Amino acid sequence: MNPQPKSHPTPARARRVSSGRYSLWRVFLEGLTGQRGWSRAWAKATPRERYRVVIVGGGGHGLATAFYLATEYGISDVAVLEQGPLGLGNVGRNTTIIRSNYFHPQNIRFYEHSLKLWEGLERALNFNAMVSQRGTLNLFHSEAQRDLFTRRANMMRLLGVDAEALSREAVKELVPLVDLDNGRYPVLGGFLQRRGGTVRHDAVAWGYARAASEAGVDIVEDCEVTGITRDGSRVTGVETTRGHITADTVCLAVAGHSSRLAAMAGLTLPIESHVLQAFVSEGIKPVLDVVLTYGAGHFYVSQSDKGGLVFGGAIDGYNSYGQRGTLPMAEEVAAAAVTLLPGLARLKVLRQWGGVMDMSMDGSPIISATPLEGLFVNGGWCYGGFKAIPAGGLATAHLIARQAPHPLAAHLGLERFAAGRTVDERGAGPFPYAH
Amino acid sequence: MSAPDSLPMPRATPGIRLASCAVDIVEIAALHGRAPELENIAGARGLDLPVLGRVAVASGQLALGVRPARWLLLARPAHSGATAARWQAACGRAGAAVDLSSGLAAWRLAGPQVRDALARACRLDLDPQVFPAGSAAATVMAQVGVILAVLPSGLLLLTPTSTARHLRAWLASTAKPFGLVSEADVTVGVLSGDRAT
Amino acid sequence: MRAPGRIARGLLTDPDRPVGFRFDGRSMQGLAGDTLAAALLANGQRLVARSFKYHRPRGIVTAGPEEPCALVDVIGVSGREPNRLATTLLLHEGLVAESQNRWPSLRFDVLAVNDLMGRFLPAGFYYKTFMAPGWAWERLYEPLIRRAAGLGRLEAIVGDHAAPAETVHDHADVLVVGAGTAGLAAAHRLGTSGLKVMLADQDVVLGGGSLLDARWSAWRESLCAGLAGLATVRCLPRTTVLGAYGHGVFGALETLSPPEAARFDGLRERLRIIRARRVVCATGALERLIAFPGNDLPGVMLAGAAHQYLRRYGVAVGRRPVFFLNSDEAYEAVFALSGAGIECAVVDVRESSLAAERARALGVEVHGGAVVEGAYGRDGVRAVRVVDVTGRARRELAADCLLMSGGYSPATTLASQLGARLTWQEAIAAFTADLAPAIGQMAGAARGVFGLAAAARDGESAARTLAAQLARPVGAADPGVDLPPDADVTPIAALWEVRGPAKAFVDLQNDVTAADVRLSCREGYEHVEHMKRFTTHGMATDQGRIGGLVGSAVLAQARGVPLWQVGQTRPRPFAQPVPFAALAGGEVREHYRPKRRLPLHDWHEAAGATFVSTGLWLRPLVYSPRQGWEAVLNEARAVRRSVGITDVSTLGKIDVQGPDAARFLDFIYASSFATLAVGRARYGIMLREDGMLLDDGTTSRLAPEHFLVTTTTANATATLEHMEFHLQAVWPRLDVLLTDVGDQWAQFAVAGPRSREVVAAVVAGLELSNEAFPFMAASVATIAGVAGRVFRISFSGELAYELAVPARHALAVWSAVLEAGKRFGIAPYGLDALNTLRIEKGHVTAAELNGNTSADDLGMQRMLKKHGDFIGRALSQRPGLTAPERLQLVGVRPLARAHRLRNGLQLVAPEARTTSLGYVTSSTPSVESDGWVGLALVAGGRRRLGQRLIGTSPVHDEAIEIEIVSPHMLDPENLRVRA
Amino acid sequence: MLRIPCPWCGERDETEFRYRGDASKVRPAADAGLAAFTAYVYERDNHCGWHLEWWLHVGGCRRLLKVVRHTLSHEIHAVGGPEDQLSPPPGLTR
Ligand SMILES: Cc1cc2nc3c(=O)[nH]c(=O)nc-3n(C[C@H](O)[C@H](O)[C@H](O)COP(=O)(O)OP(=O)(O)OC[C@H]3O[C@@H](n4cnc5c(N)ncnc54)[C@H](O)[C@@H]3O)c2cc1C
Ligand SMILES: NC(=O)c1ccc[n+]([C@@H]2O[C@H](COP(=O)([O-])OP(=O)(O)OC[C@H]3O[C@@H](n4cnc5c(N)ncnc54)[C@H](O)[C@@H]3O)[C@@H](O)[C@H]2O)c1
Ligand SMILES: Cc1cc2nc3c(=O)[nH]c(=O)nc-3n(C[C@H](O)[C@H](O)[C@H](O)COP(=O)(O)O)c2cc1C
Ligand SMILES: [Zn+2]
Repeated sequence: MNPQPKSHPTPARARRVSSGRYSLWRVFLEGLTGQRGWSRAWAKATPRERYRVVIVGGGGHGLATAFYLATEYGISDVAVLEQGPLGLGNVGRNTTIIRSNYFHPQNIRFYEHSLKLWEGLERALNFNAMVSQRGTLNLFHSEAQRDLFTRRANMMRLLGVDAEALSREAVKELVPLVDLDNGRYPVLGGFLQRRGGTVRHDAVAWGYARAASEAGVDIVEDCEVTGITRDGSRVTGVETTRGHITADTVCLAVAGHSSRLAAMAGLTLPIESHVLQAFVSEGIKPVLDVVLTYGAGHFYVSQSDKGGLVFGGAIDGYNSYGQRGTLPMAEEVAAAAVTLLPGLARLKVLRQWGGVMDMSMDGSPIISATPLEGLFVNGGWCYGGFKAIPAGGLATAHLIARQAPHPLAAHLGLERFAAGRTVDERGAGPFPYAH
Repeated sequence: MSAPDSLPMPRATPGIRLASCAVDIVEIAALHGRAPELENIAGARGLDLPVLGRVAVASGQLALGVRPARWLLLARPAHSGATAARWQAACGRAGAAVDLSSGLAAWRLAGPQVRDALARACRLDLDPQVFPAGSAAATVMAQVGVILAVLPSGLLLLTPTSTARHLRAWLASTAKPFGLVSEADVTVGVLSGDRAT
Repeated sequence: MRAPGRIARGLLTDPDRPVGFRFDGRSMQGLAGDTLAAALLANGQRLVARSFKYHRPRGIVTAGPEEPCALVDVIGVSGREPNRLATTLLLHEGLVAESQNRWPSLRFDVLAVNDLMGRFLPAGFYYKTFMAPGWAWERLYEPLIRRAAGLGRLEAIVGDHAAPAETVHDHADVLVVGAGTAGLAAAHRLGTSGLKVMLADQDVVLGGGSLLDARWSAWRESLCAGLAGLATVRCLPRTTVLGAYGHGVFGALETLSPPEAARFDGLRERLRIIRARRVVCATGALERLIAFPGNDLPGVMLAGAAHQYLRRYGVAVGRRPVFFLNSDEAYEAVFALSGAGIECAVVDVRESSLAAERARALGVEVHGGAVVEGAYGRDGVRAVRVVDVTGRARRELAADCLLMSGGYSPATTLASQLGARLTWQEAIAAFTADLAPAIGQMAGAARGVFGLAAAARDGESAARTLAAQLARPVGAADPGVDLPPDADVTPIAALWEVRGPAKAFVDLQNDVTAADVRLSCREGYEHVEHMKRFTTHGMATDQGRIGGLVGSAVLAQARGVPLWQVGQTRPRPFAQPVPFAALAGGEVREHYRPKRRLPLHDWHEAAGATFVSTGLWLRPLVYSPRQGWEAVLNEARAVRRSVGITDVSTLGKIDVQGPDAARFLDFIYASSFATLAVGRARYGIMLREDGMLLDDGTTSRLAPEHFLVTTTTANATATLEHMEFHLQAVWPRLDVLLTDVGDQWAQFAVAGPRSREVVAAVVAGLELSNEAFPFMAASVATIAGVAGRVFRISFSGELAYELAVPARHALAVWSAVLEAGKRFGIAPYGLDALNTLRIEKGHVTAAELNGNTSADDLGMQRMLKKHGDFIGRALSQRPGLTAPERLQLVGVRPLARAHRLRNGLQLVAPEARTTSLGYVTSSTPSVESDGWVGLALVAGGRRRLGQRLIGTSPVHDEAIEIEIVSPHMLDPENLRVRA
Repeated sequence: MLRIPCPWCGERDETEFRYRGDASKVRPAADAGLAAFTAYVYERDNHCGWHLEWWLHVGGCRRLLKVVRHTLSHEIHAVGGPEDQLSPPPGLTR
């Protein structure tokens, strides 16, 4: 009989080891001594029986929440429980775009704060996540679209956030690959947020994990939460594949799996899980210097530092927990790509995958207390939660530590749905598949 | 060692002939549970309404069933709205008849490579084994809704008029290697069940 | 002139057809049938590339699509195409290829210093540095890194590149992937049962591994002939199955053969979307590399590749090869090469084996129980150092190439995508997969059944299983040729790495070494997926086909766990990188989205209209080459002063009939329709269930049980689906028939004070006086001899009629109206003028119905029925949707008449200029008054009438003073429409 | 890519259909109150597993279909019309 492969084994010696400071100098020294001095970036903790705060989900938001709890709010009696190896959820499979161009002023403020935190991230974490503010450029192809973008850009500017309108010619200059008159929906112009850009996704998870671990947080991998224990309307801890863990506060930060976890606590959320797909091309020398979004179809693209074009489109449009790609989406996205950027026609697409996202009923995130005392939710990130990781983590930490919403995330509470105060950027209504 | 290569070979003679059909089109739809009545009404007028997925030709008329309890009826063009009005009167309270003569364009595609060419857009299996003579289906081609029916004389294709020109251009470009030519109107042939030559 | 490496006649090459090509500027000659790699090897060109990170010299490693190193740019009429695999690129006359990622030349590459600095550039070094000073990343480091990264250069000559590809939809009972002996046998057997079979193989010829063995020619030819004779079997060589997408759907990329490409207008490839009830994965096995110092030197290649070059192209990859291997299967290459008179030496990690004995019998020097410790040479293998497994006896062998084989990994990527679980097989030191019976069967080497005859039998048996499942008896037909027997074999001895001081690569394209993998483990990136992401192992264009498992093995060793526990990274589509063009198919550029054309499109065009795309529609914007507002205002003025006509056929139109039609509409609309009299129309609003506005439009009652609903152009599709959904899901008992009649009816608005006279002139049998046909009347009528409908509705705010006629009569009727209106100076008006008119009147459209507005926001709260259920009723009453501070619809005017408004202007109070109070949704120069007017959504807007705010557009450096006014800026009493 | 067996048209590609969400949600009676409508409009069980859902066959018969589909494996267990009572395979409610 064959032993069946199982997932990540628990290392025998799971103790906290400092990975030391990272620097050019250290890289140099290690180069001289055969790279022998490096140690684990984050300690692989064995879960203790109780923590003050248990965060479920070792993705971007869970790890960032833990980091800010420990560093900003002085709470380091924290465990992050991750069902598998950390960072392989959406934080590890997204198209890495950061920006703060939103319609709702509260959203602009929130994402702008995130952008500011990104700008200082490598110093905060001592980890180079390659925050690259190369600019995000949204093209428009109709007057109606121009009007919407104008309104958005103006709102951003009122709030002190950078936004510029670009003429057709300026678009062409910035992205020579664009075919302005592409046969169907000519490009009429674009809106550019220069401070937008990309971040190396995996490094975000690793960087926060390392810094949180350094700050005393237990990062527990291969620890799936299978139940949430409660005493009446108070949450008391979690059941896991590695035993029961008692906690004063439990925070769900499980992105696409929010509903499953909430159900363990008897809650139903205004969320559906949908798959968003992404693609990467073979690596080539630089051809694209900004993050570009097509306005007449579902397609957006940037070039990674490694040289591959990273791109994607719309969500599949039906509930799904399968991290897989589909053929119709590949066709659709490629058709948009070739239409807008005909020069890509002979470039080859390498890989296709998907990520499960928690699409909320209004397309905006949820950072909220719940009807259960001690249970908090960070979720509903839809397809835009990567850029929100720093601010989302900070706001969630604030909510946990202060038991009150962070001022920048006060509009993201669960109560907004019943009250009719949804934050619907696209006006698509309570149809997650339409956001 | 040469591999058996069953790819369609474009030929010198056009693989596809496209003809438009000037027809009146009426959709009749039954109210709840009243499809049998409509069948009787049509039967009385010499037209056996086909079951779902089939097409029936009779007495210069043609009926297609691609939606449950609904049929598309094709007939020789009459004075504006007259065909629909006749059916409206005939349906009485069993259902409704709606004129779609201007809403749908009708083409007949004939030639040895029609199915091969359509496989470039049509996601249905048009293999004669699967979609034999007398079959009808509603589907999508090149992002446009189409209704297909296999007639003795070729393939009947109905498509919304506002996108008909688009579909036609698309067909022309995709079928180019096969050779696509336009033919004169073939209304009569289609409605009488002629075989294409 | 014979190329030095060409020692025999190849299976695929034609010695009588030389083909000239250029590589890095050097002219060379190959043969028709060659791949570029074969031709380069024949010409003795070993150095073909520089590696990604260290810029190390690299050669050709494989003979197929799994090639990690021999990537070239191809320069052609359509520009420069990067990263073409020399190993699959068919040679053609005049081919120009260039090596990549080197400067100034392949031989002297400046960035080769990276190799010397390699010790400072281990996996992931960039995460630990480049952090200071803060500005330097984007401005200094990142540009440097980006320029260094990427292999080839893409330079497109647009136009040619956009030549559309095509997508073909296929259907089969069984898809057989791979046409080796397993796949051929399976396809043949399935074919005889009458099942519809597609057999796809990425190779240019069918046969797979059997092509390498001359004894199998007869069998193969007989089977191919048999297949050709089966009408239900389609054979698709050159077709790579790219991915498995569930529900029996597979994507495949077919590369057209040159003659076929010519027939298809130069089409290069087509995407095939194959739907099959079952699949046979007979995808064979992939030979693995071994990680040892210097395993990337040009001249180090897979043993099987050398075999293929010899047999397929007649090319000897070297004259003094040393084989480094661990299995009997790999000896096939030894036998072939030595059979061709090449003097071979073998280093076998196993002490002894059946194959080694056979080799020795042929006079081959076999070093059993030994490994290669390193390969040496500048820019190519000169010698290899061999060491006894005990580590004692060392010796150096002169060699001009090193042919390695670390064993074979069944190609399981499709199976994984189909949900198969991988199982570790110690006997072959690899993972195998099993498909669920409802999905299909693995067969042959893909299932770990090595040996051609065994694979053929396995393919047969898979076919029988499937035929039984699909209830088809298999035919008895036999190829009539016996299967040449497989030789007995000694099992493999797993061997992944030979450690030494120099770099040993596990990923040749991304320059990942075994040491990188160990570092990754040390730093805690010890899950195989973490290791992949940290080191980039397996992330190159070859996706780690030949080194993936080796990386896992090194990781397992570092972690001290068995390899099966580490596993492999998850394989995803695409099995082979696929050009954007091929994925995109034909629905690109002008076909990217269908164009919906008005029935009068040609007329509008001839009349000089500038068209605009709104959604799918092409609509006349203004009847002049677009420039400035003058033409628009002239069109609008004609309407206000006299009469104009506009084409509103884009409105959605839904025919609603049946005994419950009125009840149904009362559910769908917030407005009431049951009370609507026959012959009347009513403006109605529709909510979403959350209480927000979905759409608006007029609905007419043509008969007691017959209504015609019109929707906005933008929401036509969504509204129809909304109605269909609710009729079927929520109120299926209602007896209602919905029919989309959007394309059936052309509809024209004839508007302006003289419209009655114009309409009267074309309408027969309808009295148009105010009394007989008042505002919001609706009737059937004969219009210019055509049976149509007349509605007295107005979007412009003027006396107006809408005429509806079947679209095929549109031109006749439109012309008749123009003719009748001639004496009033009737003119067509476009979308811009339509907007001007409706904005002045305060009518809303998509800009205000933006999905976030409630009835209350738009001042329509009174239209919500007081009684009865309707969609959105419950939730529209929530305080959140009626709160007084919500954005409400108002009119706006600049204080200074000379100032223009702009859609998207933000409105702020003069004393708080960073707090938005709302924004302008629509604006236009006014026809009625000079200056601009607009509509806006403003916080508590209705309370602000008369207030002065600042309208600001910081992106345009604009700020103007505006006044809030009622949205009903024109004729608030509605006198004109009732005139 | 899903292939949805439409009871009227036969098996068709997912591209012919428009998804309309959770079909286990039943519209409350008119007077059911705000809470019931809030739950109807906003709350979703969002199963990872068998899911009852609506698909409108816009590219075919234009009928609304009720489909039992597994949201992880995408297997389709049953398809019917709006009036059909469909349930997940026995013993596999989640
Ligand atoms: C293809 C794609 C492209 C995207 N592009 C962008 C973009 O360009 N910009 C942008 O801003 N956003 C983007 N997003 C969205 C963004 O990735 C997500 O919103 C964000 O990463 C979600 O937050 P997270 O990182 O915490 O989630 P995740 O990384 O998914 O973290 C959730 C974690 O919870 C764990 N978990 C789940 N259940 C359990 C359990 N029972 N017990 C323990 N652990 C559990 C999971 O394993 C996972 O690691 C994209 C998403 C996708 C899929
Ligand atoms: N790689 C090796 O050299 C190796 C190692 C061990 C055993 N074997 C061989 O195993 C073989 C058994 O026959 P077999 O039929 O199982 O394998 P095979 O290798 O003969 O045939 C597999 C075929 O599948 C094709 N293929 C693989 N992936 C594909 C894809 N995604 N799309 C389209 N085509 C694809 C390949 O081009 C190849 O022709 C014998 O040739 C035996 O010598 C070969
Ligand atoms: C920004 C980004 C860039 C990527 N670049 C590559 C790449 O160059 N090569 C590659 O094989 N995969 C690349 N991937 C895809 C990953 O290999 C992987 O498919 C993805 O993270 C999802 O994980 P999974 O496929 O293992 O589920 C990239 C992913 C992201 C998010
Ligand atoms: Zn259907």
